[in-house]
Amino acid sequence: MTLERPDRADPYLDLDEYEPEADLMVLNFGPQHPSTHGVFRVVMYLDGETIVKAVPYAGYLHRGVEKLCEKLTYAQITPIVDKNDYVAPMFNEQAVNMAFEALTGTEVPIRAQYIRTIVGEIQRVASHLLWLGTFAMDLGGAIGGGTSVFMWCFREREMILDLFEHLTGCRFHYNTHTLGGNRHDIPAGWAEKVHATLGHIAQRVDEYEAILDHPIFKARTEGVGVISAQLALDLGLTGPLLRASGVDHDLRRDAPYNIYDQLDVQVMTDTGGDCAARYRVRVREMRESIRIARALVDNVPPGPICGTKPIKLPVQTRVKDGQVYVALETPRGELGTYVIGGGDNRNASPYRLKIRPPSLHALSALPYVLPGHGVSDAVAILGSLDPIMGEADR
Amino acid sequence: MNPWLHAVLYSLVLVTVLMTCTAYATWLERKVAGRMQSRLGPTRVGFAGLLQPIADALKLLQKEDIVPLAADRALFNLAPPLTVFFALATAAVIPFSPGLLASDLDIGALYVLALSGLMVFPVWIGSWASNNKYALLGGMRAVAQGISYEIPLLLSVTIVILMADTMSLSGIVQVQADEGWFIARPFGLGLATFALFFVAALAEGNRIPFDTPEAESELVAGPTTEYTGMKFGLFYMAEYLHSIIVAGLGAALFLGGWDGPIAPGLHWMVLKTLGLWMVMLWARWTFLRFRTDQMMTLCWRYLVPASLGLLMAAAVWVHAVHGVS
Amino acid sequence: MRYVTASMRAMALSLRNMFRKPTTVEYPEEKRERAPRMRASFALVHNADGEEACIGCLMCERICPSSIITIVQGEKRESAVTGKKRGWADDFTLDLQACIICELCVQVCPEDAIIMTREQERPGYRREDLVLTMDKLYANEKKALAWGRGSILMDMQDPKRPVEVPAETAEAKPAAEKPAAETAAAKPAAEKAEAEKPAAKPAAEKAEAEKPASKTSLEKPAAEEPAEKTSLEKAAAAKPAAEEEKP
Amino acid sequence: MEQLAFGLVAAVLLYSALRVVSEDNLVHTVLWLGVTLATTAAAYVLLHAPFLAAIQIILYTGGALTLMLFGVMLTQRVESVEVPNAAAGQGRAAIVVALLFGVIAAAVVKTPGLPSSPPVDVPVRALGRSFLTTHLLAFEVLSVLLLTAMVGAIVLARKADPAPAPTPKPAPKAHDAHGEAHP
Repeated sequence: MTLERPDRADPYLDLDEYEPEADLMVLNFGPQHPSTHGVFRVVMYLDGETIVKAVPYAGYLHRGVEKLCEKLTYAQITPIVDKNDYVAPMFNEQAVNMAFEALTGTEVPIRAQYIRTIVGEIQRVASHLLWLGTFAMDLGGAIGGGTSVFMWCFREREMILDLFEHLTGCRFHYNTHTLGGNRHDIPAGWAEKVHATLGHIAQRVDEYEAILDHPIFKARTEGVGVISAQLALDLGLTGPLLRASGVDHDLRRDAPYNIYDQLDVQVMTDTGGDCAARYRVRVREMRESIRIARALVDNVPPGPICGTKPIKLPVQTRVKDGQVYVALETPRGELGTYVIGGGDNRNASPYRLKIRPPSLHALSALPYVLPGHGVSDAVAILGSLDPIMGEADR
Repeated sequence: MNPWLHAVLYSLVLVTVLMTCTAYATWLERKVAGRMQSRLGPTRVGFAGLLQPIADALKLLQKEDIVPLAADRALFNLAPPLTVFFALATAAVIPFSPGLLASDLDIGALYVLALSGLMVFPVWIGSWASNNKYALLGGMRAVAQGISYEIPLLLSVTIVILMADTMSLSGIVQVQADEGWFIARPFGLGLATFALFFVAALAEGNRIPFDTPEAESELVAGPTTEYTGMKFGLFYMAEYLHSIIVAGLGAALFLGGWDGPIAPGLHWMVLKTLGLWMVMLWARWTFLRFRTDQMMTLCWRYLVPASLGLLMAAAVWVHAVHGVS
Repeated sequence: MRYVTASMRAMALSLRNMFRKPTTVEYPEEKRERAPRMRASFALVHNADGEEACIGCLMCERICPSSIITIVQGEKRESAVTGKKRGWADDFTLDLQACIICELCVQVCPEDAIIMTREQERPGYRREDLVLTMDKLYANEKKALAWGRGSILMDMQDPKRPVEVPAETAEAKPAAEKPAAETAAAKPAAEKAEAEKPAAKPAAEKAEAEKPASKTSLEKPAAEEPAEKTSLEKAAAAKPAAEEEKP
Repeated sequence: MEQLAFGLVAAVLLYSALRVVSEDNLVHTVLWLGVTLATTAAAYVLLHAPFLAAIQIILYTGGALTLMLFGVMLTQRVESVEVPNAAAGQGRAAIVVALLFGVIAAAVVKTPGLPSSPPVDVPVRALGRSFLTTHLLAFEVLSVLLLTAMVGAIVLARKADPAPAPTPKPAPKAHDAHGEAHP
C-alpha cells in the first residue's frame, strides 16, 4: 500500500529500520494487553514516552472464516459469520444474507426489511454503548471513573440484549437473518418493550454526556489522534471515523439498502477528526438510531418475513454464477461482503466469500496517527477507533 | 511510662488497628464502588461479604510467588515491605485524640512530609527491579509525579504551620480546637489551602484522577506489573494505608482533628478521617485519568504558583492578625 | 472553576447512580425471567403418541454448521401405538462443546423432535458432561422448553403464510388481507400503519405466548389484554409515519 | 539504650557508605547512597536535632536522590546500568580521602567543648530568623547558586532543537496538549 503523499513517509516501507543509537525503547503493546480490545499488537518505538514510530500487527484472532464459508452451505454461513463483529452480530448476518440475496435474486419482503432495519439500528445503539463504556475505561482505568461509565453502559446495553432475546431467543449470536428475510417474527408486545428500553437509554445517554462533559475528558480527547479527511479517505476509513473527520458519507443515505431510501437518516458529521469528534459523532448516532428505531417499530407492515421457502434441506439454494459486492453501514463503517457464486458445488457453497471489515481499515490508521503522541494517548486513540479484532482478523 | 515501651506498645496497637482498617477499607470501597456502578459489591463471603478481605488475603498468600529471572532479586523483594513500612511510619504522628499518638514530635508535620517524600522510593525500586518496560515507565511516572506534587503538598502544609504557629500535629489540632478549624478560618484562604492539599495528596497517593503511574489501561499495572501473590498484596495494602493516612492528616490539619461536640475526640477523628476518605473514594469512582504531561502542567503551572500565592496571603493574614511575634 | 463545576456535576451523577437499584442478579439464588424464545441446551421429545418423536432422518445432522450431531439410524419398524411404519434413531449424540446455538437443527426437524431448552445451566466438570447422549437429551424433555420448534419456525418464515400473525402463537389465522409483499411496499406508509391495526386485533392471544410455561398458549386468553394493546397501538400509530419517512 | 542505638546507626552508616563506593551497579550505588543519607538523618535524631533530620530527609533523600535516580535512568540504557568503578585511580583517591579525613578530624578535635556540650534545642523560629538576618548573605548566595543550577539543568535537558528524528517524522502533530516537554 503506497500513498501518493510526498510529505508523509510511509511507515510501512521502513518497517524494520531501527537504530540502536537512537536510544528508543521498543514497547510491545499487546497482544496481551488490557486495552488492545482483543488480541492486537502494536510495536511502539518510544522516545521517553513519546511514540516515534508505531507498527500494528493484526491477525492474532484469525480463524479462517472466509475459507470455512467456502465449505458451508448458504444456510450454515449465517451463524458462522455472526462471530466476526461480535459486538454487532446483526450486521454480519445481514451483510452475508444481503449478498446471497443479490446472488440468488431473492426479493426480501417489506416486513423483513423493516425488522432488519429496526434490529440494525438497535444493534447500533448497543454497539456504540459498548464502545462508549470501553472508551471511558481506556481513559479512566479499570479502577476508577472509567469503570463506572463502563458498568453503566453495560447496564443499558444489557436491556438491548434482552430485547434481542425476546425477538430471537439469543442474546448475542442470533442467527435471525436468513436468505430472503428473517427467521423470527416480532413477538407480541415487543414494540412497547423497544419504546420503553430506547426511551430509557436516551435519557441515560444524556447522563453519560453530562458526566463525560468534564475538563479531564476534554483534555484527554481534544486534539488527540487527529485523522484528517484526506488521510481518512486515503486509508479507506468508513463509518464514524470518516464522518468525524468531516466527510459526509453514510451508506444508509448514500447507497440505501433495506428501507433506508424511505427514511430521512440524519448523517452525523464532525470536523475535529480527533477522539473527541469521534465521541461526539457516535453519541449523536446513538440518538439518531434510537429515533429511527422508535419511529419504525410502530409501523412495521404486515406480511411474510421471508421471501423464499424456509430452509428445509441442507443443500437446496439455487445460485446464479456471478459475483456480487454488498455493503452496509455498521456501527464501525462499511461492512462489505463480496461473494462469487458458482464453482463445483454451486448450489451448496459460495466459491469465494470475502468480507471487508471496517475495523481492519481503522487499525491501518494507527501508524499515521500514533507518532507524536504518548502511550496514554495511544490507548485513547486505539479506543476511539473502535476496532473489533474478531472482524479485523476474521 | 517508659517512652520506649510506650512507643513499642502503641505502635503494635496502631499497626494492628490500621491493618484491620485497611482490610475493611477495601471491603467498604468495593461495596460503595459496586453500588455506584449499580452492582452489589462483595456479597458471598460472610454476611454482606464481610469476610471478603480475609478471603482475599488468604488467596493472595497461597498464590505462587514469581520473581522474574531478569529481575534484581534483592531489590524486587525489598520493595513491597518497604512501601508498607513507609506508609505505616507516617501514622506515628497522627493525633487520634489528645495524647493518643505514638510520638508527639515537635516537628510532626515535617516528619509526615519527609516520609511521604520517601514513598516514591519503594515504588521506584520495585519498578526498576522488575526489569519490565511497563513497570519502568510506571516507575518513572511515579517518581516524576511524586517529586512534583511534593512541592504543593509541602507548601500547603507550610501554610497550616504558619497559621498555627507550630509544627506539632497535636499542637495544630489544639490551635484549631481553640480558635476554629483551618478549613473555615481565614475565610476562603483556608478552604483554598485545603483544596490544594487535597489535590496534591490525591496525586501524591496516586489516586484517580492522578493515578498515571499504575494506569492499567496503558501500563498494565505500572510498577506492580511483575508482582504476584502477597507481594502485590503489600503494594495494594500500602496504597490503601497511604490513602487512609492522608485522609487522617487532612482531618488533623484542616478539619480540627479530634475537635467536636459531645462525643469523645477519637470518634470525631475517626469520623472525619472516614469522611475525607470517602470523598477520595467517591472522586476515584467518578473521574477519568489525566495524562502524565497534563498532570505535570497542572502541578507546575497552576498548583505551585497557587500554593506560593496562598503562602504569601497566609503570611499577610498571620501578620495582620497576630502581628510579628 | 470549570473544573470545579464539572467535577461537582460528575460526582453528583455518580452519587445518583449509587441510589439506583442495582442491576445485579444474584444468580444461583435468584434467576431472571428468560424470554420464551430463549434457546440454550437441547432436548429430544416424545410425540403425541408418547413415542420417541425422532425418526432418524438425519436432517439436523446435515444442517448443523459445526457437525456436532451424530445419529445412528435404526431399522424402520412399526410404531407400537399407531402401527404405522416409521424411522427410528438408535443413537443420537449432540456435542455441546462446539454448538453455536444457531437453532438450525430445530428448524429443519420435520417431527418437532429436537427442541431447545430455556434452562441455560449446562456446566459440567468434565468434557463428557457436555456431550449430550440420547438419554440426557430425553431427560432434558422435562426442563422448560423453548418456544421455537420446527413447525413453528417454518410457519413463521413461510412466504405463503397468512399476514396477520406477528405473535408467538404457532397457529396460522386465516388471511384477511392480501399477503403479497409488493403491494405492501407500494402502499404509502400511512396506509401501512392503518393496515396493521385491524390485523393486530384478532391476535388477542398473542400476549399469552409470552408466558413461559404454556406450550400451546391458547387456553387462557387474557381478557384485559386486547383493550390495552389496541390503545397502545393506536398511540403508536398516531405517531406520524410521515415525519420519519420521505413522502 | 541510646548508646546502643547510635552504635547501630553508625555501623549501618559506615557499611552503606562503603557499599556506595564499592557497588558496580549504578542504581544500587544510588540506593545505597539513599541508605547513607537516611541513616545520617537517624544520627541527627539521636543527636537531638529532629528538625535537621527531617530537612535532611526531605531535601537529600526525598529530593536530591530521586533526581539522581532519574538522572541515572535517563542517561543510561535500561538494560545495563553496570559501571565498573573498581579501577579508577584508587591510589590517588586514597591520598585525597586521607587528607580530607585528617582536616575534618583536626577541626573536630580543635573545636573547644564540642563533644561535651549538652544538646541545645534550637527553636525553628530562631533558625529561620537567623537565616534572614545574620546569615542573609549566605542564604541569598545559596539561592543564586540553586537558581543557576536550575537554569543550567534546563539548558542541558533541552533537546537540541529540531531533534534529528530517528525515523522519518510523520505529518506534524502540532497541538497544544503536547507543549510540555518530557523531562
